[in-house]
Amino acid sequence: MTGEAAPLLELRHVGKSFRLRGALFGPARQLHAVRDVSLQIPRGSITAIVGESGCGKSTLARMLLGLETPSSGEILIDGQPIGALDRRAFATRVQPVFQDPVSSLNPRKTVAQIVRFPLDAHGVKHPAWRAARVREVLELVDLPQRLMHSYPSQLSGGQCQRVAIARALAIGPEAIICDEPTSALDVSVQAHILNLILDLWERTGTAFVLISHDMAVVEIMAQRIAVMYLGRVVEAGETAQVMRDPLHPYTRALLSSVMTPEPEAGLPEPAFSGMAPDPTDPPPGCAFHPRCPRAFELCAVLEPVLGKPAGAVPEGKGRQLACHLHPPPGPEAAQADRGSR
Amino acid sequence: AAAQPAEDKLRLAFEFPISTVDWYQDAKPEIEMVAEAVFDSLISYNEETNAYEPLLAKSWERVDPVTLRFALRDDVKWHDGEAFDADDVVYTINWLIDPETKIRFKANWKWIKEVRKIDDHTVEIVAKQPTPHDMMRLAYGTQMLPEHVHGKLQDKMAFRDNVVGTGMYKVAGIDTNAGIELVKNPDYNHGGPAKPASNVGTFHIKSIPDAGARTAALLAGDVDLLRNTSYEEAVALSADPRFDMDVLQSVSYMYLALDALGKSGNDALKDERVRRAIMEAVDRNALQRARTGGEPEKRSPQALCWDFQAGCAYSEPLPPFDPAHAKKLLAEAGYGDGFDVVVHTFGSTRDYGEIVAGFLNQVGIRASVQPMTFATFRKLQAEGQLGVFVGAWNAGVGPDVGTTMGLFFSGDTKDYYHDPKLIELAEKAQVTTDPAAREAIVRELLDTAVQKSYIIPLSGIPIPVVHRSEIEIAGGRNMPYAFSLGDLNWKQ
Amino acid sequence: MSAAPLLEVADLNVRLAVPHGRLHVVNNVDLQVGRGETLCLVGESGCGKSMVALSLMRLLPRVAGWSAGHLRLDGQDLSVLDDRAFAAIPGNRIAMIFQDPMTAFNPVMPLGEQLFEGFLRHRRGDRRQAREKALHLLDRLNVPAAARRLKQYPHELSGGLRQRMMIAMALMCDPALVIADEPTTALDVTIQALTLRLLAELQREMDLGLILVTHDLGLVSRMADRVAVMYAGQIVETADRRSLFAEPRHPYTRGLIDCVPVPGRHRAGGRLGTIEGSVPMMLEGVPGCRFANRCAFVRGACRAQAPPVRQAGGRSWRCIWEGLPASEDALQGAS
Amino acid sequence: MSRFIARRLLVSLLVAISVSIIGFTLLRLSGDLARELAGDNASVEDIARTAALYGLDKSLVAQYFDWLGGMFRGDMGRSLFTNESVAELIGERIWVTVILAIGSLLLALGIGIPLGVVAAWRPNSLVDRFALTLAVFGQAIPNFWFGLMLIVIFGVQLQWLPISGSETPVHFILPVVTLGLSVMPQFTRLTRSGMLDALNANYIRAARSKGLPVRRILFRHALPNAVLPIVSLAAVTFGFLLGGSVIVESVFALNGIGYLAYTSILRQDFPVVQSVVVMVSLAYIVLTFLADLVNARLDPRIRPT
Amino acid sequence: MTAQSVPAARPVPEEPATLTPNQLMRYRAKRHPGLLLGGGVTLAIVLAALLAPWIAPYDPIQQDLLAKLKPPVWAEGGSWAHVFGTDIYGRDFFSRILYGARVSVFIGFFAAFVSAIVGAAIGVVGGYFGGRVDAVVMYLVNVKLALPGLMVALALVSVTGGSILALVLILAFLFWDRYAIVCRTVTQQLRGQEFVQAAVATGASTPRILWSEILPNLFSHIVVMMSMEMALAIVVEAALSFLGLGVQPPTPSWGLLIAEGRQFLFFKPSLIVIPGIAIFVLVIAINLLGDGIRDVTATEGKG
Ligand SMILES: Nc1ncnc2c1ncn2[C@@H]1O[C@H](COP(=O)(O)OP(=O)(O)OP(=O)(O)O)[C@@H](O)[C@H]1O
Ligand SMILES: Nc1ncnc2c1ncn2[C@@H]1O[C@H](COP(=O)(O)OP(=O)(O)OP(=O)(O)O)[C@@H](O)[C@H]1O
Ligand SMILES: [Mg+2]
Ligand SMILES: [Mg+2]
Repeated sequence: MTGEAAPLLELRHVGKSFRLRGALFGPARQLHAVRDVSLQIPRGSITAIVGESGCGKSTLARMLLGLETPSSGEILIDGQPIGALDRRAFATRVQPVFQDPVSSLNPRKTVAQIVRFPLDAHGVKHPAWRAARVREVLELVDLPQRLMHSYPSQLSGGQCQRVAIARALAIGPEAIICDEPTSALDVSVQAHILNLILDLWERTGTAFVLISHDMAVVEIMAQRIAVMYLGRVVEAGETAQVMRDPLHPYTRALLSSVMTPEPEAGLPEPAFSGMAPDPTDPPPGCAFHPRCPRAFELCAVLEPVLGKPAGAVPEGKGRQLACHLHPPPGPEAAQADRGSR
Repeated sequence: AAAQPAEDKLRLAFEFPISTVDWYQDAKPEIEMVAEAVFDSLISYNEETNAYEPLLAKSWERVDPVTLRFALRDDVKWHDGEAFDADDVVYTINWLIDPETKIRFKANWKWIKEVRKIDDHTVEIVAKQPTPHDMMRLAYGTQMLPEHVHGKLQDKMAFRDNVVGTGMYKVAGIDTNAGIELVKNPDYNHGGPAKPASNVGTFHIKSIPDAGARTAALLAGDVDLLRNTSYEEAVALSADPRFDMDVLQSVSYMYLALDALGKSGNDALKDERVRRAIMEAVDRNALQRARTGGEPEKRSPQALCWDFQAGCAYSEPLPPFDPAHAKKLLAEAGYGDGFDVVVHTFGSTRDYGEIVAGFLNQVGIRASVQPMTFATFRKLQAEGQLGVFVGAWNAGVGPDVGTTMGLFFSGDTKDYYHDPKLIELAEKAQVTTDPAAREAIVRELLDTAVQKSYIIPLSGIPIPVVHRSEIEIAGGRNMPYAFSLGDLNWKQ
Repeated sequence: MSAAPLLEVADLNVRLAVPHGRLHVVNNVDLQVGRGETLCLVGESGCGKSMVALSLMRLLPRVAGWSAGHLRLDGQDLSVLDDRAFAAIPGNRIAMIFQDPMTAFNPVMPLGEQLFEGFLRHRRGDRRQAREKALHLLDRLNVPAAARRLKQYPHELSGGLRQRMMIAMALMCDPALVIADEPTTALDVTIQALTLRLLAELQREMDLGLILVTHDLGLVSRMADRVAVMYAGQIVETADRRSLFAEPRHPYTRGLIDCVPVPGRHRAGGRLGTIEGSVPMMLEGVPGCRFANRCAFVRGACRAQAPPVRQAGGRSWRCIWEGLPASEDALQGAS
Repeated sequence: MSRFIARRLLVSLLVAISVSIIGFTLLRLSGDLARELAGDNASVEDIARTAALYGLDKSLVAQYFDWLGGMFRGDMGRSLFTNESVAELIGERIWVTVILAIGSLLLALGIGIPLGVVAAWRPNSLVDRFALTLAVFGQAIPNFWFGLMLIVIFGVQLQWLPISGSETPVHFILPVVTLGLSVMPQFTRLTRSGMLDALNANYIRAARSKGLPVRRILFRHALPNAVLPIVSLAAVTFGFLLGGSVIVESVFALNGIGYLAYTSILRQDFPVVQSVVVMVSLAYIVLTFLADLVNARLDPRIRPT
Repeated sequence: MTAQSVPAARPVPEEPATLTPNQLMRYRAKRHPGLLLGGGVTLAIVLAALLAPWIAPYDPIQQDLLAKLKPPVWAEGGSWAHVFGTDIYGRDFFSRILYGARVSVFIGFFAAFVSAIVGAAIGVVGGYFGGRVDAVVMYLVNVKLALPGLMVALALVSVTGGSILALVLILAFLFWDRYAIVCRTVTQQLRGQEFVQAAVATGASTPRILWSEILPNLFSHIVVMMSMEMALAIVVEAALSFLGLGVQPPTPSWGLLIAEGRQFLFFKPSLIVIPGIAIFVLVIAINLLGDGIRDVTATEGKG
């Protein structure tokens, strides 16, 4: 793979808005769930997307899966717009794992039938081949063969999630999009699933997109992370760097709110106050400014663009930021810098 | 509450809601039953003597083959006190024959060309052509309306709010929900022997659509008389000392007709032997007994007309009940294994249809019954879609065969025989005024119909009536409803 | 703790009648909470934490039955009260904060009324007093535009605000003990910290006993005074916060702590620690240690009979091991 | 709010138009009215003349628009058979049906809801069993049969109650009971399931954690949440009762619009039938609309802000 | 020590949590008295209906005008020759009841079946595709709901005549909307569920998703509704027959028998009571069966 090869998946200025019916009464409103997101998912990587509830993570995931078409921008796979691709062909390359292990599986089917479904859908007719593949992927996710003919209601949450992963693996995708795969699970089960994902990643070379709201999880799993706030990516970069030196106030807030087991630490300081904004009526300027402890006048007026952060910041590979505190180098950057002290 | 002659009020229940007593507006037999008590025709028909009698007209004469002249009574008052005179007759007849008038059965008066007032108490009714049943039409269903009330109304329906007639009862109230109340008209004395006044002071009529509920109402003492019940129920009810029963006789009869042209798609019926077999398979006596509890009927038509009807003549006996022979005929015709057939019936003829189907099944014809609404039945009949059908015919509602002849042998789509001879005979019967000549035509017509097994009468329609024993009913009428209100009297 | 604890529960048992048998969801649970003390009840999903909480309030599902050796609140044994007498306890002396503030408020009733009704019932006060009390609490909880909130309906508030209203609702009658069942799992991490702080502040201020039910060890490590770890209906270990995290005595506790991803603390190959196997059905007649089938330190005796409850240094644990070997490898060496 | 109403009105209008077209075509497909009106021995010319007189010779579309135009002017046409104004026919009868419907609905609500509440409070208890049994019975007994049995018992045997007609309020007792009991089960079931859902909801647990008395929990907390679908069902049921009381009206001799429609159907008097059908449909549309507004009042989540 | 007694738990031979859904269903079914009773009675009636030609002692349309209105065996003058007596045409009433079951059950079943297919198809399409398609579906449902069903049914029967096929279709027309509404709602819920999303993400064709992911989850809803609607269809058919617009004689439906019998309400009450009870028992049985199926197929939840 040469350095300049197109990434496996690439989002270019992708946006998605929903028309809200205005719950019976009131006018229809536009909800911008995702706004102008550009992101690259390299082959064989684990990329994490983190952010608060409602910031558009799932919507992004659904677009990556082709379940939702972007209202603007485009998504490329191997440099090809996915719109140009046959829906089925695309599906063989990107597969999902969802949050809720129970609703992820059809309650009326056995494990074997569930895992076989993608094979059926893609016309793998030969029964022996099909059965072999089912057995293979179940082994891969470390699920005992005896559960082959069980129904989801007979499985534990962790087992269900394994089945879901097995199903995603069945047609050998190049990327698996995991939308909060462990947030419904207990820590002990979460540990199993996360370990499993790491194992699979090592063994199959599949790229994973891991969506989560848990910085701690992201930290140990992903090479790259993207932090989202209200539909936008506000900071992205290599995990180690972002963790060590978060630039965006929101990223910092997220990091400082993580409660790791540290008996001496006490409850973290609330990183910011104020309520989460209404996504149908986002604040002008930087969407974070009403809650940002370091906001200044410009923030309320001008929306910062995502770019390479400048200044004293160590330049990491692919580090990106959207904050007036660290404006990208350029003519207007000087002006923005003035207010930062 | 029991019936109390003391209160002098007789209560009846009809099957339909009654919102008017004006038969022209709502041409149901029940309405006519009431209308007859409120209104009068020019003449009446005495069913005992088989003769026309004076009513609103004192006398009449046939001026020429198309003109009838009536001398009207000068002592008759409308219920509101106005005098009845020739203007009312002229108004009524003119209204009936006006093409713009929206009433049902307008064909009943299409024979009338014009009506002339000669003087205040003399009118002439002129027919378009010699009409043998003109008197019958004037005696039945042609009731006189008050010009001074009816004539002024824009919306003739509003007449029900202020009903004015000349008859033996005045309308004291009409309300869809409360029913109709009729009180005796003390001034009524022009009825003569054919239409005598009843001794009942007040009638109250309400509607109870459900048969079970009607019976319940009789038992609960809410009504005093029950008509349209089954014979069996009538017998059972009359076991109660409070009640008596009468089986009255209506002029209507049931008939069994076959699609001899095969229009309905049933080729078997084209075969005369098959038709004959069907007719021989039906035991008409048993069928009649079933409806009268073993009593053979007082009257049962032996042809498509009643003996008492003017112009009625026939000699061919009806097919005997002979299932063995019927089977033989079927075998001869190649239907030894029977065939499928649907017996079409409507409303009240369904019972008979079921019995007929039962008989047909016994000779191997697989018959099922298709009951339908009257409207659908008439439509299918007119379209020639019926195969075997049991119909009811009111015999033209009067003592004359006139209108019956045109019905079955009209030559149009509702004629299932298209027998040129019969069509011609039927037409002739309509215009032949000479009684003997007409009888000859009718005889040939009816005999042919039976010989060719086109259509036969099945039975008269006995109407069991259960009533409180304080009531007596004067005998049957040439009417589909068998008796009129005026026929009900308290026992003396 | 010198004085008698605020709440003292001994030998609490809860049984559930389910179609296929009788679930022992809470077994021989002993608990103590002092005034101003926070006890965290921690354990995996389904281990019976909520059942413990609900049984203290007598809010168990209809299919449940309970028994207790004693259940003393401020010295009064609540377990001997009949339902009528007990009616004065919930909402008044013991209050509860529920997990999901979205569904724990009646959607068609104004928030104000929901806050007031308990007060009106137990304090026999009038609406004005209730209002004052509510406004005071909301103010303490940093709820903006508090007066207006009282007229609003639950759906009109954000999750964080709703949870603070819920806390206010629990505190309306100045209870002695508050049971918070996973009060922040439905909230975003950033709001979680804020909410917990406010709760902790109020608790200190009002000298409340707090039972915090949770499965989040991180939260436990920062909130608890004492921790009770539950596994399959039993409390397997009780300790003060520091010693628990410093030296877990029960294998389950240790396994649990190992599972938690901690930035910077990677294991070999970047993997997390795990506990193999899954929670057993809590049916009748399970002999031996309930954790035995998942335990890395299991001995033959573990399966045969229930392990003893050991007590030392203010902590107690339910294990045959007095102190756990340093690791499984050490165990291999030892055996 | 106004947007919502406008939307609903537009949909309602579309529905109403479709209903009117269906109502209009219903009986036109069969029967040869002109022949029927002209009488048995009418000739072909007579029939043609009659058809022209009644406007039956026009195209169906033209007839439809004539009728629709009339409807907008408040003129529903005239019965073909009695020449009576349809508006008057309906006007005379509608009250009987409305009283019957209101009475039955009140009975159904009055028994059904409390029964459902009690049943839900103690599921599988004796009361619950009884409520469910009653519900099943109510569904299983054909109401024409039940009506006749009531007549036999209370009208004929005991002679306690009048059995036919609509003269006094007492006359409505038996029909209201017959009809009311046949629609009651739905309310019991819906109340029960709504209450069960509500009682299983977290907010009930929260309310109980406040130590509130049972009565308040049942009626102040649970019932308002369970009542929303009941309001909708009540509207739908009222519409149903207006159009579905044919049998009870016929058994108890009530001259309502159900029976009017039935007799008119029998003789294919389509001006009457189509007007009744459309009237009942409109009533239904208006009622469900009102129910939505009521629910919007009751439920703050859909209330306009 | 105080305690509240634990409600006694029924002992169980095996551990049902490890049962497959089908096994669990069977397990529950065997312990569901309503289901067993309802199912048993329904089965008995259906069998009686199917086997009517073999078990009926007489031809149900065979008239014997000499033996009319014979009382049933338990009444005075009754005999075992005619267990339920005879009707006004002397037809054996027991045989007519048996054959009536045939017609009632047949009409009820097929009306429920046809309406289920139509309604479910419409509902699933609306629920799955949403948007305009759903708007059209809701519009259809609204029009249907706005029409006074019984009146329309009466009008349609009067136009088409009471052939069994016509009745089935008309009753199906009366009932399809409930299936549509329920299937639409359930489909909407299912569509949002992650397993359906996963199926979409595998690139499976829409028909395949509807068939293998949506339909199996609708099945129990449909079966439960079918039982309710079948019961209702039987009652409504009876009502139509009662009004004289039902099936065509001489083969009777139970409703028709009631209609025929009502004139003997006071003198031969057996003629109206027997078919009345027959309908009652069948409808209750079907309802019990339906309730039972619902309980048995319910997905597991707490409580
Ligand atoms: N189909 C939809 N119609 C309307 N709004 C939607 C739709 N899907 C998502 N949204 C809205 O878009 C915004 C982003 O939603 P999304 O599910 O992507 O958030 P998320 O980051 O995944 O949140 P969570 O952490 O809660 O899963 C939310 O405000 C949500 O309400
Ligand atoms: N109504 C009920 N019927 C049957 N079983 C129940 C019921 N309620 C709870 N259970 C079972 O009781 C056990 C204990 O439940 P409990 O709610 O106390 O767990 P928890 O520790 O609070 O879990 P979570 O963290 O998921 O809230 C669980 O196994 C659960 O399945
Ligand atoms: Mg999400
Ligand atoms: Mg819990």
